[in-house]
Amino acid sequence: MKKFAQDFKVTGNTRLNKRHFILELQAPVPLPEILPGQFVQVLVHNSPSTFLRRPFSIHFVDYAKNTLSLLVQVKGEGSRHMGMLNPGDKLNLVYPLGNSFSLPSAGKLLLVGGGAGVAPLMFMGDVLNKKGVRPDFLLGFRSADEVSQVDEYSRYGKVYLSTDDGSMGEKGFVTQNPVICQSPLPYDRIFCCGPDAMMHAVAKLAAGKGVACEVSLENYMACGYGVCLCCITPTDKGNERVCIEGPVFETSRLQW
Amino acid sequence: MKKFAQDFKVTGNTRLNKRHFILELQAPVPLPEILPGQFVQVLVHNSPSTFLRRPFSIHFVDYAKNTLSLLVQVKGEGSRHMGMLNPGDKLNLVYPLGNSFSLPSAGKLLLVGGGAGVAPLMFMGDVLNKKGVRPDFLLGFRSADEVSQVDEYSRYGKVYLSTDDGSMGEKGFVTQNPVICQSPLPYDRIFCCGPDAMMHAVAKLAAGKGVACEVSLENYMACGYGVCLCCITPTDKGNERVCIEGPVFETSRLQW
Amino acid sequence: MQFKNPVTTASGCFGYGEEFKDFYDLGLLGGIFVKAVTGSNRDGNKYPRMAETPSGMLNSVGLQNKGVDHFCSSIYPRLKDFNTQVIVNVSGSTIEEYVKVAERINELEGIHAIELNISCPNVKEGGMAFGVVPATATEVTKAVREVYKKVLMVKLSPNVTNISEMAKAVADGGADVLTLINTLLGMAIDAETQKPVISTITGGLSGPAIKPIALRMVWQVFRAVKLPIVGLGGIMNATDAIEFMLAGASVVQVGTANFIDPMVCPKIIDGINDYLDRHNIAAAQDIIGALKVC
Amino acid sequence: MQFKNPVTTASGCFGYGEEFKDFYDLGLLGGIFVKAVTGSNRDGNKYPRMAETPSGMLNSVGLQNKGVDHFCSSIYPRLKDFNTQVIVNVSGSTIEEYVKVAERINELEGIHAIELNISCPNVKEGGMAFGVVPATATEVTKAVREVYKKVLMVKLSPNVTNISEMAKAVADGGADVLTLINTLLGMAIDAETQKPVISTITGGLSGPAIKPIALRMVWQVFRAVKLPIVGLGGIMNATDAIEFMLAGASVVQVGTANFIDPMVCPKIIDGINDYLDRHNIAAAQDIIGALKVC
Ligand SMILES: Cc1cc2nc3c(=O)[nH]c(=O)nc-3n(C[C@H](O)[C@H](O)[C@H](O)COP(=O)(O)OP(=O)(O)OC[C@H]3O[C@@H](n4cnc5c(N)ncnc54)[C@H](O)[C@@H]3O)c2cc1C
Ligand SMILES: Cc1cc2nc3c(=O)[nH]c(=O)nc-3n(C[C@H](O)[C@H](O)[C@H](O)COP(=O)(O)OP(=O)(O)OC[C@H]3O[C@@H](n4cnc5c(N)ncnc54)[C@H](O)[C@@H]3O)c2cc1C
Ligand SMILES: Cc1cc2nc3c(=O)[nH]c(=O)nc-3n(C[C@H](O)[C@H](O)[C@H](O)COP(=O)(O)O)c2cc1C
Ligand SMILES: Cc1cc2nc3c(=O)[nH]c(=O)nc-3n(C[C@H](O)[C@H](O)[C@H](O)COP(=O)(O)O)c2cc1C
Ligand code: FES
Ligand code: FES
Repeated sequence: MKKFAQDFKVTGNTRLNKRHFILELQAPVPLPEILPGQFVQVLVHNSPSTFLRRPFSIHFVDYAKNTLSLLVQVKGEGSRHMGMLNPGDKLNLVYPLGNSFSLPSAGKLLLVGGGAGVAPLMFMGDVLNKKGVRPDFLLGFRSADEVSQVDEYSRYGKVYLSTDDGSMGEKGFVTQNPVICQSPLPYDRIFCCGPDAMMHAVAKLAAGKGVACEVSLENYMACGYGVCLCCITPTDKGNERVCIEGPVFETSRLQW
Repeated sequence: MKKFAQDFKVTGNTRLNKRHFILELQAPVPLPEILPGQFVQVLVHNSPSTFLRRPFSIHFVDYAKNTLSLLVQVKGEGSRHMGMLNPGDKLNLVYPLGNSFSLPSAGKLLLVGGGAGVAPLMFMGDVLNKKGVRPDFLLGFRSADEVSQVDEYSRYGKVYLSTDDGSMGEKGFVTQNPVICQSPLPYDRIFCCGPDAMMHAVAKLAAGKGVACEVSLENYMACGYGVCLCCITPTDKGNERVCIEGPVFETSRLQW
Repeated sequence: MQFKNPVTTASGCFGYGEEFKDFYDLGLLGGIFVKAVTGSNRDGNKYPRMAETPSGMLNSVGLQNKGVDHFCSSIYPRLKDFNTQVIVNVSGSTIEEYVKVAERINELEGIHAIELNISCPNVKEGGMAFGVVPATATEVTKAVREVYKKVLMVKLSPNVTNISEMAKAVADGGADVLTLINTLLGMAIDAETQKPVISTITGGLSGPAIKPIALRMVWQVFRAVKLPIVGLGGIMNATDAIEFMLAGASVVQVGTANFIDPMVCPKIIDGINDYLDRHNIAAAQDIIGALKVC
Repeated sequence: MQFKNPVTTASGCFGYGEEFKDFYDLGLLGGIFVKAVTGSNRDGNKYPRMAETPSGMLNSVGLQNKGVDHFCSSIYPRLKDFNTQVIVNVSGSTIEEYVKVAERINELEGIHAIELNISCPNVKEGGMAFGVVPATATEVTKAVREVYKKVLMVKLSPNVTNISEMAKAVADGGADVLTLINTLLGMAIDAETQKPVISTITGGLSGPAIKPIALRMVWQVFRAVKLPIVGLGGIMNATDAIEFMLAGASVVQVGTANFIDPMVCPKIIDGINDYLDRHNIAAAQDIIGALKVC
């Protein structure tokens, strides 16, 4: 699959809440086909303390506007700088990177996301809808003030909410949400992206109930395109590269 | 003399021509007394390739507006970034640094500047005027399109111009300008700031005609406040620090 | 051995080249130094394997590769028709392992040179141990020289008191070309968790941070030993590459920079040509060791 | 010997302290390591003496100072009442010179320690030569130990294959404290003029670029030798300082960072206190060598 390193133009920077914002980025040439679960490597110019690129999942693709969006959580220097970008600014991306979620054209699917890990699920919902599948979403947030975009997700499927403090939706971790606690679990496949602990918990729960599960890992990356071997995770085939063989893995294959 | 490291606010960025611009910077607290010939050390944030501060002469001080100005020539990354600053942006300065030109309260004085080296002469003219002295200016530029601020200098004294290509004023180096070629030279003291070659030529000419001469050196600096010993120049007292004992030196003392 | 231009890619920073086909035509490159190959399969070190540092990074990959048999049977066939020089980075833990790998690579018609990696700081036994003691460096070079009939490059470790002495040691062992430098041994700590950032605690420092050290070593070795030098360490652009050539490198390698900009090598090739034009210099080789020191 | 806090300033990056009085009260500092003092006047190296590098700088000052007599008669009287520890960095080209300087400084009541600089890369004879060979390092330390009765610190060069071995060598010579690291030998070239940037061609690399190497060396020496360590190399902020302490440094020095921000030392002192509060740690010394390696 051909990959590109190009200057995108910032066409929008929308703050969702204190720690999260969405960057809309317009490509300089028509976008190639992009798959849900793929990511980009962002070059954070103008930041003396960010030497390497920063990986971010593709949150949404709008081929008509020729844009892709990133949902970014402010963590350190790199994400902080990205948050200060204004429409018209340039941002260099290497893309599209990684494999993708599997894309069933039938079946009952549950998309589970937590925090900034919800990022790839919007695009996933869109693509599934286009294939004629309406998934359910189970989204976890810290608290009500971080819950956002529920309306947008609702367009693609039914949304279940959890918050750590119970200020909106169910209280507690996503794995405590009734929708995922049902037995038998009425889903054919779970797709999960979020903090490591959450992905482990969901994977375990799914395995216990005999439901297939895919997770999108967020290992530290140097290159993002398979040449440095820094991002590996142990699988049934030995150490595999999260940036090439992943970021999406069938949890049954992982030894984490 | 007390020194400060403070965030200034950009209140103006005026382009003079392709390679030069003037930054007006407002201090966060009332400015201390500043002397002509002194300089600041600028921290160029947001530039991954500028690690050290960049020294710039103080071009003008407006105590009423609580601002100081820098006249900057674009050379590399640091000056390029400074040129992109907008009103409201912050710029961290260490100031006021270095000694100053001598400030005679009488006599016929000639202020000679070339290129960005004219920078400190505007402030010098202002301070001399306040002491009741109207100096003459001899300013050298590459060509007519780099000649600027002649009206401003004219407020403080008579202005003689040279351009390398003769497109305005006299053709050739400042040392070929009739005003400085007179014999005997009707000045009590010459103050010079500009490219190394120009300062050498002016110093030699002045020495030949028995006129005292001060130059402002632009050596490479790491600290700017006397502690690294990187900026030295050999003088009659051994290696002296250009950032503390200078940047202004009586040419008779220099062994350059 | 001919390189069509002096810009090549550093081992461990370009995989086996294939991933970069997605970005540009590999035929543009002077050469490709592929990832380390060892006697048998190695899983490499545990995750996390990298840390970002000021103008650089630490890595501790630990020579992950599937071994020389797999290289010859499965990887070589995909590389052999690349329209550029492919050089194999040969690693090991014992002299026997180096020799075994070199012997096997010697059989591969399309490979005209190996780069003996006696400088990897990220494996417990072997690796760097061979590259910091002159006598052992001579010994391993000699042993490989006996079985390897084509161009033998040896990649030196910068983690030494006297780089010229090491260069002489491998020259004595029969090296044809010297590559310098490999990574400097460094460490990163996460102050919040109070733990090392990478699993092996220490790792190899690369990137622009090390460029001044690499340049100095290239210059020292250029004056001490009369062998061609492949220079690297922190090259990010054409100016950096030219500096290494002025210091004495005949060819340069670009490593970490490939992670920041996958298009960096073609850009460096263009930039060197611009520089030569601008300075009226006929060919890149005219600037090798041309530093004006007076 | 007591420091009121672990933040001190590195030799050659803080003059004799006086210039910083224009910025803040020197009494805030844990200590000040003043510029190198040699046996007699030295003009130092020719201009240019510095080059900017990625996240760092090269310097080649070459121990410019007016000699120990001038230090004792003219500088010491101005330093002796600073409300902080003042440590003199003692340099030389011969063992005799080191001994002579140490003897003179020993007489100064207000100075409780010297730092023996056997690691300056910027002078032809002496300096680093003493710091890269274990036997000579032991010898010079021993000689100074005989005449110097207070706290003897020895500052090590990072330009060695085995830093622990050097640390042991000076410990054997009688050092009380180890300072590490001095600068790494580097080089900068101006591609346009094709000349070296600094007059001595090579110079000493400092700043954040070298932090990973410095941290690694502190950690290695902490485990190898049971002497207190003064750690430095690229410390720019409180987090960096804490990393050095976790790796094993009892005290840190801040060098190049003083050029970027003259207020950096007070900020680091505050930052360390914030960190200790936030992590519920009673005192800075509780994090010395507390790196969690499991
Ligand atoms: C394939 C992939 C997809 C990702 N998608 C998204 C996304 O859609 N939205 C989003 O907000 N974040 C995403 N991340 C995480 C994102 O890359 C990091 O948050 C970002 O790199 C931090 O950069 P920084 O400069 O802001 O912080 P830094 O200063 O680099 O680090 C701040 C903190 O974040 C941690 N951190 C740094 N890099 C990573 C990383 N790669 N993974 C996890 N933690 C890290 C550090 O340990 C540190 O504690 C993704 C990561 C990967 C590998
Ligand atoms: C006391 C003093 C006062 C100065 N006043 C002014 C002023 O009023 N206006 C102005 O435009 N410039 C002035 N300079 C020069 C200015 O500091 C440099 O042009 C600037 O630091 C270049 O930074 P850069 O990042 O743009 O370029 P860099 O990328 O650092 O360098 C670009 C080119 O400029 C040269 N250069 C870098 N630093 C210096 C320096 N300190 N002196 C001379 N050449 C240098 C380099 O060799 C290189 O060729 C002054 C310098 C000193 C020491
Ligand atoms: C992730 C990574 C992996 C590396 N793997 C190898 C290797 O397998 N063999 C080798 O000789 N050098 C290896 N190196 C060292 C590089 O080839 C190179 O010597 C070093 O990174 C300095 O160059 P640079 O600053 O341009 O990256 C590796 C470097 C990195 C960053
Ligand atoms: C300009 C300059 C001058 C220095 N002079 C000395 C010196 O006289 N004696 C000494 O032991 N170290 C000297 N050093 C080395 C520093 O003390 C310190 O070891 C080194 O810079 C690494 O620390 P840093 O990265 O915090 O600067 C000097 C460093 C610089 C940058
Ligand atoms: S990040 Fe380099 S191989 Fe995955
Ligand atoms: S620039 Fe540091 S002493 Fe002058």
